[in-house]
Amino acid sequence: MSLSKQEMAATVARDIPPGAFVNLGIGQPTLVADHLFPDAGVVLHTENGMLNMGRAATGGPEDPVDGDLTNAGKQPVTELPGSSYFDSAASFAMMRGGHLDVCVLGAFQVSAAGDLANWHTGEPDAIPAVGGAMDLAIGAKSVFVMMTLFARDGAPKLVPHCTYPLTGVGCVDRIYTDLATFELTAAGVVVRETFGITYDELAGRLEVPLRR
Amino acid sequence: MSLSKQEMAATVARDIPPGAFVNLGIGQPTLVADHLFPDAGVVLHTENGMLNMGRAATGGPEDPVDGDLTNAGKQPVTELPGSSYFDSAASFAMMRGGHLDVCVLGAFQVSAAGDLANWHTGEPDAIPAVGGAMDLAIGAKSVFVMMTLFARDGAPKLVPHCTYPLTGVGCVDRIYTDLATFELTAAGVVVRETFGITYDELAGRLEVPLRR
Amino acid sequence: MKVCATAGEAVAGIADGSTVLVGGFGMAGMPVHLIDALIEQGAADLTIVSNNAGNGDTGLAALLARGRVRKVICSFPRQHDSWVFDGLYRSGRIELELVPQGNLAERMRAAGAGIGAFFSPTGAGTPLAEGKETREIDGRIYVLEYPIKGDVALVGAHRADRMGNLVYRKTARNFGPVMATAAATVIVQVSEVVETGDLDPEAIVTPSIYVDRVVSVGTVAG
Amino acid sequence: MKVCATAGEAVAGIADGSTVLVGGFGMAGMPVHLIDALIEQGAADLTIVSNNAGNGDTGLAALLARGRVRKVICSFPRQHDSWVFDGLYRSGRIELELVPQGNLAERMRAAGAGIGAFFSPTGAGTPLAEGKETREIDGRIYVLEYPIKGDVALVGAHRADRMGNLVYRKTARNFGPVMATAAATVIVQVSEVVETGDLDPEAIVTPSIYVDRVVSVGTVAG
Repeated sequence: MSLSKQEMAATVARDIPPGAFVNLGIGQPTLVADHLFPDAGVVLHTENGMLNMGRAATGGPEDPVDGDLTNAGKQPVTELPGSSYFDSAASFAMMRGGHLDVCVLGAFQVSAAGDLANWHTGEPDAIPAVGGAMDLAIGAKSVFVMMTLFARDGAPKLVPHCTYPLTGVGCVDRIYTDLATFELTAAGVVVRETFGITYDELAGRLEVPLRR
Repeated sequence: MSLSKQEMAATVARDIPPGAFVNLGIGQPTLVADHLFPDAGVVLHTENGMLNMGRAATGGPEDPVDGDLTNAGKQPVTELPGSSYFDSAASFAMMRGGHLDVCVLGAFQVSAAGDLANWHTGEPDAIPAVGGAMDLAIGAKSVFVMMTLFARDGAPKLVPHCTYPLTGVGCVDRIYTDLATFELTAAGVVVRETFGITYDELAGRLEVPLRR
Repeated sequence: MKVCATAGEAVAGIADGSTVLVGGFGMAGMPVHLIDALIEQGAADLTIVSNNAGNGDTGLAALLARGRVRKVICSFPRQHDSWVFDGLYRSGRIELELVPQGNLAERMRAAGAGIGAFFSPTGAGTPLAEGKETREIDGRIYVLEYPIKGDVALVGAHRADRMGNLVYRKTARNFGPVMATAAATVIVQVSEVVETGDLDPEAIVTPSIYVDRVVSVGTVAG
Repeated sequence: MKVCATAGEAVAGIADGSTVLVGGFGMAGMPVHLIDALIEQGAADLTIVSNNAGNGDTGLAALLARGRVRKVICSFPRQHDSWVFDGLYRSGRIELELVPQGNLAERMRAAGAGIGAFFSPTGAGTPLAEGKETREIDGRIYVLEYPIKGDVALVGAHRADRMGNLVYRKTARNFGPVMATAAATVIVQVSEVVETGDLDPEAIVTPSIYVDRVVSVGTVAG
């Protein structure tokens, strides 16, 4: 069986080392937070200026909604003991300086060489918006992408070369998809696990050379 | 009568606008603080990371010596209401970014074009040390130099071209000396005031063309 | 530093053609009272530098809707409620310079810190670096980025003292502190003005040297 | 992040040939216990990056006196009590890279912030810019400066919590926060380790992400 979004998130979470400092991108990657073990001491960074971000604020008495406390998706969140706040320049210095251990991002396409395209579909009438995507892509020690392996039209998202505008060059380390998990290495694209598909079927559906 | 050091300091203090943010360099410039009117609201910056620095700590009950609270000369000082602390990168960003209104520096030599030499006598066996001098020289909106006009050997310190290694190029705006106050303008060196010497005597002792 | 009685007094004198840095990430830290006052004040032909390009029909969006903004420099104009910007952009009535969020912050930081230009790895090899100078340093490609300096910054902070020292609140801090260093005139709305000495000197985020005008707008969002 | 029982445990593993960033401005913020432990630990052939080059016969000066430092990168080695450095320098037994204080801070900030290089106006036209690339930007001459990255930083702070968040005390803050961003391994001596949650999140100066090891040395100078 291919993985559900929650199962993909759990697969990512399993690979995040205890005590790691992690940024979870907007969208699907935020699901990873639900699968981290509280005891593992993983510290979440949000690029709008906070470390040790807590869970989403539901508006209940224990986690009231506070307009001054949001994540990068502008959703209300909570703070944990040991949280700290800092300004945007300091927050992006932290990312760009390589201090985050892992960031998890969504993607439109990833190339075999680890190029990432996740900010713009290239459609002429689209309003471009990049946010912190390019900073995240090049900043963390390990960049994990979490995406379905195929687009709705069936086109693979792991490609020989990205056709969408790039977010970063050679920056992706691992790709977590519904059908397989890949590691991008100097020696090529290594399939670490498959889900509901055989290695040979997978290799047949992708134009990228794979290794076991 | 030529001015004493305290009188020179008073002359400098008179030209510091109310509410100005000011850095007083190590040595003679620190005397300027004693001549600022408390009501003028001048805020002193010290480059080791503080704004609104208070007077020197004498060790009395009201101003105890605290090893964690010093000025750039490493002397114990005090804090005032409205003081703030910041790190060295932020402190020098404040200077380099042109946010200080005035800095007052000592000098070995100043050229007619405003070049400053105040960090190194150029002697071969001297141990070089620059500290924040070069940052101060180029950072403040107005750079005032406070020095005796002649060295102990009688050589003028306001010169056509500096012979000592430079601290900054074209950075000095005014020179306060025991014998005269000078303004360095695009049109040349303007004598604003003389003390115990006539303009003609002054012009005769300097190799720099002067204007009234 | 001047404590102003009204937001209108605080934004007085902003000239046509100004570059205005506007704090906030979404609505957190957004100086809404100052933006409303700027709409009232009338300055036009503005360049707005802000992380986003307005939400809904108020604040920045309202300023844009009145045709008072020539150009927006931002990282993320497209939001679910950015219809005002979207319409202006699609009809060619507003110019957009899209900047990765970290470069946006760092370029303002450079303006405030007197840095002439800097080599950033962010955006290298992407369309947002096209036409920019690049250089390989220690095996990595960097893009040369220049400072963004404001004529005016509009900042939302939490508390100010009477000298202009500022503290912020939670993630509403975001772009405020860096914008406060990067503009010739820095105008701040706060929830409360306290006496000088009432803020902890160790916890002041924006020192008084950066602040020109403060207006208290009562408690906004905490 | 590890809370160490002793300064010796905190400095364990520092390798010969390391570049060590050492906080402090004069004695304020100087991590004296960590330096003493480094003397004990034995690493040699070190490059020390610090504002000064040691005072009297203790701390950094003692490390220098034992011949364990190959090179000093600093802004102000010459002080009334810097006789140890002076002697080594005059006899050619130590290398000196003299850096204006603001460039020293900014070069470490660049290392921590992932900036490849930056154009600084400081030092332009002086002997300290000789041989460096310069560029005129908007009519001003700038010098290209490169990051200074440490293998290790030794920092003196005031309090840490158990996650490694730090606060400093008064002007003892100085180089500590920037050095904490600029080294691969950051080792901090504090007066006190408090429980996580006991430091105000708005007042934390060095967030936990930057800190690897902390040792409490009891109350030093306040």
